[in-house]
Amino acid sequence: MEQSRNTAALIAAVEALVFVSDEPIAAKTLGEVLGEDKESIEAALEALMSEYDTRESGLRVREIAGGWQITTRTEYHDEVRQFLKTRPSAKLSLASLETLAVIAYKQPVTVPEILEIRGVQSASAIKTLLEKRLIVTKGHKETVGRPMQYGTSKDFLIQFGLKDLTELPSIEDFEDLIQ
Amino acid sequence: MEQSRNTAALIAAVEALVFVSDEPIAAKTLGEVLGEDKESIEAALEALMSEYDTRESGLRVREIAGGWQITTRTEYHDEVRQFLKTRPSAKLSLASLETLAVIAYKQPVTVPEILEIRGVQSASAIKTLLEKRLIVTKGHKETVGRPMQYGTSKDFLIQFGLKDLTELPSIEDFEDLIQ
Amino acid sequence: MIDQPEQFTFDFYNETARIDAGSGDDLKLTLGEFAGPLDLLLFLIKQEQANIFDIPISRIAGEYLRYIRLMKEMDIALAADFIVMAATLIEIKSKMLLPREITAEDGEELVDPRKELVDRLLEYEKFKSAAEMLYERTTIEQAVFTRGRIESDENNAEINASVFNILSVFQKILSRHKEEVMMEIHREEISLADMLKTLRKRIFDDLELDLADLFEEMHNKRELVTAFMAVLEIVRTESVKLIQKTTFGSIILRSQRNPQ
Repeated sequence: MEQSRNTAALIAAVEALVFVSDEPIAAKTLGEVLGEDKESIEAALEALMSEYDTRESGLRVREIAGGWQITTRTEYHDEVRQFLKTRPSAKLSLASLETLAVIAYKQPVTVPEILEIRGVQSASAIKTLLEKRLIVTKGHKETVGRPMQYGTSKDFLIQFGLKDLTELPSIEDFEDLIQ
Repeated sequence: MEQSRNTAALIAAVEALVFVSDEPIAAKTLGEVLGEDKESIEAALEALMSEYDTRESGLRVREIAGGWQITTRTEYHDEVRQFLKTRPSAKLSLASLETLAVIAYKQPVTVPEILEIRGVQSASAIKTLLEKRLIVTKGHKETVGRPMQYGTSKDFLIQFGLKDLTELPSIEDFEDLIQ
Repeated sequence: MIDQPEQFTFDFYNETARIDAGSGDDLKLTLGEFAGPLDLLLFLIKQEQANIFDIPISRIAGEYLRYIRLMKEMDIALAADFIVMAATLIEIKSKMLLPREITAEDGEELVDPRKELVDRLLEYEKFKSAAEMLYERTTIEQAVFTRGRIESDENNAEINASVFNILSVFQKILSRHKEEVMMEIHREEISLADMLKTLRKRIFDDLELDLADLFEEMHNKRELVTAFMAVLEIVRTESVKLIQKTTFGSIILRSQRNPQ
């Protein structure tokens, strides 16, 4: 790619790519496609993000699941939902959410380890989470019986609005809430 | 919808709706969803369009086929094309996925054996999988007619994030979850 | 929308285990779908307004066993985990009754027999709170939408499948092959009234219905029983006859109404 892009053109090119990508696009990918270094790309992304914020757009640029994405701003969810006629759907049961929490914090984790924490079988919850692609298998654990290990997926990050797993509050933080 | 939207909020809401719509969205539809009259909607669309133009965005708002949509600006089509090229192409059909599953778990396996398991012809699926390099031929089976045998490729492992074939979850892993 | 990821909602407060204690033994019990023994214990501790760090084990164990008995009486399928916990509670209780021995080192504190259980409860509570946090996050995320489908989406998309998809697809082929009906975990129970309605429609539409076919379609014992009852009911109340053409032949339900 030509190197002679000015800043405005770089920001515009980044915007076009973030828009066409159907999943969050990594800064690294942007750099590769545009032939620009990491710093320029990051600067362009920051500029783009604040541009959307300052002009009070109905959209925003955000970092999620290790990439960048354009989404609607939450303020307009009523209008959007009305237009798309979507309703919030597909309930996750308490069992599924608890199981997901254990997997998110303890990954990679096996079924017996989840049982240990929850005190109850979680098989159907795990099946649901796999089907919804919120978790993925992470290979067998090299221990007796070689149980399958599970971890959270990229969809999990997207669904829960996380940049990466380090954005999860520490599990120890929840201790204070208990007593 | 509330009528008390100010101009900026109306433009932002219009932007959000144009963005989420699969098809070019008609001004009339926008008016209905937002509870605004034709003039306000058209003014908002004009404002939005010139906003995108003046800030030299990588995107633009345009009227097409009786509706409005956001697209990338033609100036950046080289970059967009470049990016789209880097992406692996085409979703696997269910038939291909099924055939791939049979090959993954039963390899090396012949076409008649796949037919036996799936209960339907898989010829075009096998062609697709070969083209996508997800499967490879594994020599002839020394049996009547010497049918060709198939197995999964290295690309298959990469695509599905497996170290080797032993990392494929076993049927037992799955059955554990069904109970 | 391009594969707008499915959005999840969760009714946090209505799905937790709830046990409404009435007067005396008159208890109403609403167990959340998969609430486990730790949930029950936490509930009892809260209900007894006990301190989790100083659980009145005798009282809590007694209550726990009472609930277990009640669940059994109400024919609620008890997970083995509940029984294991009951045994643990009884064990702790008996340990608490033993005279406290003096340890070798003077002044060193004795390990409280309840300690392990308390640790588990505290650990579990953390994850319950984490689940609630996830719930809140996903609620916020539901207000966020991604762009609609654009042209480039048609010729794109990586192979949109995971290893699990492969396995799951394979599993389905196998079960299709064996003509096994995979039992769904959350199948809705069909009521006798619904079953009767379906049955009536089918008989009066098709005039005949092979009972073996009907029963074949049932997914579990309960549905089978419901179907059977529906058949008896419809034979009793409607102009429908049970016919068996040959000994050991299939049994046919036949409408006696004149076809229109």
